[in-house]
Amino acid sequence: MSAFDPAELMTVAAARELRDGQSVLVGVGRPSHAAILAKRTHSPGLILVYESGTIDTDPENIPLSIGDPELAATSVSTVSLPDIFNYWLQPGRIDAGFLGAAQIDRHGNLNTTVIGGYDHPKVRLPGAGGAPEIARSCSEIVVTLPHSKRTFVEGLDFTTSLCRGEGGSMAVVTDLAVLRTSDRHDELELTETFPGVSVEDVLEATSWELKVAPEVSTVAEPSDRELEVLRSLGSKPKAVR
Amino acid sequence: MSAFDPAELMTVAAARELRDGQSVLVGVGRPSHAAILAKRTHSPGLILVYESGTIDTDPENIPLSIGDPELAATSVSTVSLPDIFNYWLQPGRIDAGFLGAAQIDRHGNLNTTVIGGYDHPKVRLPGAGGAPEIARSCSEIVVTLPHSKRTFVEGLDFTTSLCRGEGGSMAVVTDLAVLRTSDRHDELELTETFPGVSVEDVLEATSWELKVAPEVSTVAEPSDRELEVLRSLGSKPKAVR
Amino acid sequence: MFLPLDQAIGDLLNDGDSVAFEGFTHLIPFAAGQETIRQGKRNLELIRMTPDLIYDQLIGAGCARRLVFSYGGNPGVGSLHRFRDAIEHDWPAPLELEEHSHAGMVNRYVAGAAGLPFAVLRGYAGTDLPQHVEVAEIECPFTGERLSAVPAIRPDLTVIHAQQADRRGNVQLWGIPGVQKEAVLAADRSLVTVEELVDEIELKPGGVVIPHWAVTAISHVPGGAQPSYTDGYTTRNNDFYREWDEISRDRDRFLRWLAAEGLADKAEVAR
Amino acid sequence: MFLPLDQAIGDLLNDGDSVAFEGFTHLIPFAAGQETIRQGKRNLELIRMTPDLIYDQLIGAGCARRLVFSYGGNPGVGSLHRFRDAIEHDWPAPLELEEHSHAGMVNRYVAGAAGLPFAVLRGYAGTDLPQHVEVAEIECPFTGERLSAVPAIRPDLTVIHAQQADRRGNVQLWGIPGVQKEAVLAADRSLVTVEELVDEIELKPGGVVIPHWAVTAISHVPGGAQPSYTDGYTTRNNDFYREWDEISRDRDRFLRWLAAEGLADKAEVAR
Repeated sequence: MSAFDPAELMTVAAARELRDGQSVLVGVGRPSHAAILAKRTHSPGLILVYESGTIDTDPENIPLSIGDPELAATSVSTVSLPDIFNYWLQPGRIDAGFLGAAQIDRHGNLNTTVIGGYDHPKVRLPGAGGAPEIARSCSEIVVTLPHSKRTFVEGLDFTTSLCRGEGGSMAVVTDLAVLRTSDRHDELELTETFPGVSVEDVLEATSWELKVAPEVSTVAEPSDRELEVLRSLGSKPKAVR
Repeated sequence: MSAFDPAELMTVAAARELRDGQSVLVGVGRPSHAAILAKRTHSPGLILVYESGTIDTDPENIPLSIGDPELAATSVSTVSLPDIFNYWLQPGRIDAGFLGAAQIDRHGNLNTTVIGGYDHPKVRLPGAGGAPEIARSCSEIVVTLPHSKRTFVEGLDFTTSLCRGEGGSMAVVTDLAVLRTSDRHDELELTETFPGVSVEDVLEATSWELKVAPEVSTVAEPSDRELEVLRSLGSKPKAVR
Repeated sequence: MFLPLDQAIGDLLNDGDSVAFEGFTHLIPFAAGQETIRQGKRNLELIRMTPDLIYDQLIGAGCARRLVFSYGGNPGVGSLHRFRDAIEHDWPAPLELEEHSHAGMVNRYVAGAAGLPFAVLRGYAGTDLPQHVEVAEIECPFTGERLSAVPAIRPDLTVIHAQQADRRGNVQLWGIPGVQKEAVLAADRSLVTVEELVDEIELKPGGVVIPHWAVTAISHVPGGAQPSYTDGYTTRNNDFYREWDEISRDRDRFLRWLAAEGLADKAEVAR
Repeated sequence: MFLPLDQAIGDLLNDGDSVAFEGFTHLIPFAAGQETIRQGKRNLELIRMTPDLIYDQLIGAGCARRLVFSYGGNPGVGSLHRFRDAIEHDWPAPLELEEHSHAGMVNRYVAGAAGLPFAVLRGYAGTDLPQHVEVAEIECPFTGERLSAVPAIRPDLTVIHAQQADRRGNVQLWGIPGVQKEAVLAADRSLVTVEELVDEIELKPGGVVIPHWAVTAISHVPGGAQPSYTDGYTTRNNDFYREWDEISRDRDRFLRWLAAEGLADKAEVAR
């Protein structure tokens, strides 16, 4: 087992959420790394879809933008934005979706709009993009974000995207742990911790009283193969995104 | 001046309604003959659009169906049906439209659905097709139909398409005359008769008391050039359509 | 997902289903329609903008209970006589109608493909169509303007014909694309008959690709659109379209044609 | 209809207009945007799903009064600093926001192109977006389901970049097509900058054609999408996208860049 950093395990853990044959809506950054890692390891039949309209794409290199020429060149089909949003995303034809966020609440709702008030915010974030429709249309959502009281908040400054709730599931992969939606209640619960991270560590990095699953397991360390493929992808995603 | 029959003059008169640079929604039969005749004589810049999605097409041969391969092969763009109806027809991007009908009323409303009652009709006609949207979206409508009390009726058996009224105009070209909408009232009025046809003849072939324009002119006979081009198109349209 | 046509129709189409055989003046899936007659399917709700000869045959053969459509003519030729006979004289069985305009049908498919329950358009107002079919008035919440709403179409099965499928089941069609993509995406299940199986789709000018996971089954049926045509593969048999006017005009002549084509015998139609 | 870029922007874009420079991650009309800065246009309502660097530059240069958008980031890099500075600190001027999701913006363009006053979609419900922007709840007249409605976008001017125009002014673009066709059709006027003038359009795989009579003006501007790219002509300058993070982070550095590029001097921005 090679040495690795938590940012790498975060990507690997996110990749493991995907299953062979699924279609997945991918964004740039960690989502691209995770999805391409999954496709090159356990899920060769994974169907990558970018919201730029590139369907079933298989890029050699990690894209910087979701509209990189290679995504169109290697796609089975490249469609217009009305097509991708209305015919593919909205009717639930894409199984899984990746999202990031600046803030998440106990229900799995996300903020990517502002820190502070809406008018003259402390930090103006990019905004919604396709996140609200991804969150409501894909039945499986994977969120990746760094774990801290700043990101895991009691109340969002702005609700950009809603956790879908029934009929869907969410996995939140951080640099400390994995949290999941549960059938038992409408809150996220801690199901796995990273190696060397205790349940206490996770609770302390969370602003609300985080629910803990009856059994908490430990995320398996990246395999040599996972690390090898991940590192071959280049342009490492930032730990914080 | 060569000899000609009224069906030929009907096509020629319909062709003369079109103007260079206009876009026109064409159907098969007389509309195709008229539009192609116009494009090959006085309006070389006429833009032919078929509701099959073939935009700016220039067929060598008269199509039997609006989906004939030649229409697609010679078009500048071939689009889907949602495109042609929603992006081109509905917003009024096509200037003129050709329609036929089994019945027309004094207001220029058309029936292409049934003769008799709707359930178990005496004659079941093809139905609406794109006629209602052509009638409401194109600012200039050209209707061609044979002139008789059977077709020019007091009340339609079924109102399939509405005459657009204000903001638009309609020319009705028959085998006897040309009728037009007018600013003075909401009824069609007789504006031109075919050579050898009197105003009385037209009134007698119309079920309602047809309004007559202050001045009624005579439709010019087909020129040699018009007849030559029309006859070169082959597959003569039927007099009754 | 790759099945012989008889098995595909047998597996995917049940008596009583709503089924759209789409293809606007091009790529009309005749072979699949005739296989449906051959298998004696009954009580179908047939959905198609332009019933054309394919539905004239299905209606005449007694497969249909209901027709959802917008234009029932033989393009450039005249009437669809089996369609007329069913409506005018209930032969071989009464035919319930759900009749729209083209723009209405198109937008109903668009709504179905988009997972929406309805679509909005300008149209219908003032015509007699809304007296006979489900159309609603809807008000723009911003301008107050009144428009028309039509309900989504969601066929149990959509059948289309296309040029190519690749090994994974991705489908490509080109030429006049009609509303086939929307009809496939709106349906619960879909069957695509194709002219050619290729290793990998190479995108053509005007090519429309339907990715494999939106398709239920594919049958390799070269010439499967005849007497309609497949751009790049077959040409439209205009003579047959004209000839159909004669064949279909008379019930007996039509029944003889059905039998001669091996589609159904007289007893089956009357069933 | 064929005009030099400076004349096209001069003639078609007025102070106070609403203008959409569209192009989703591809074919972004940078040259036209920079010509807009050079001409010192003011009080523009800038419409664009992804403001990207092009609107960061226009906003920073003081051209914008209002921004209609759905995602304001530097793709794969981080923040748009001029966009943030305008919102967070009103520099160089306050920026009014009309903020949607991508699906909302897409459907607003679709409605504009289709001549409808609004579009229907699933979305917005439960989020905080409707508190800040015009979104309405609408009920399906058939099922009673509640959905969201968004108003059509109808820009005074849409500007896009494409690969080719032919002699008659027909335009072709290919590669990632985004929402450009809809944005052009939704607008009152349109300007297309193109890489190449050709005698006649030859349809390419994935080619989208905008017929000549839907286009107001065409300018021949090779490389007009740089640092974005034009599939088949230029490549994306990823380095500049990264470099922009540094240039735009600081007001003075940004002003020096504007001056060095000959777009505007400091006094003009503060105007």
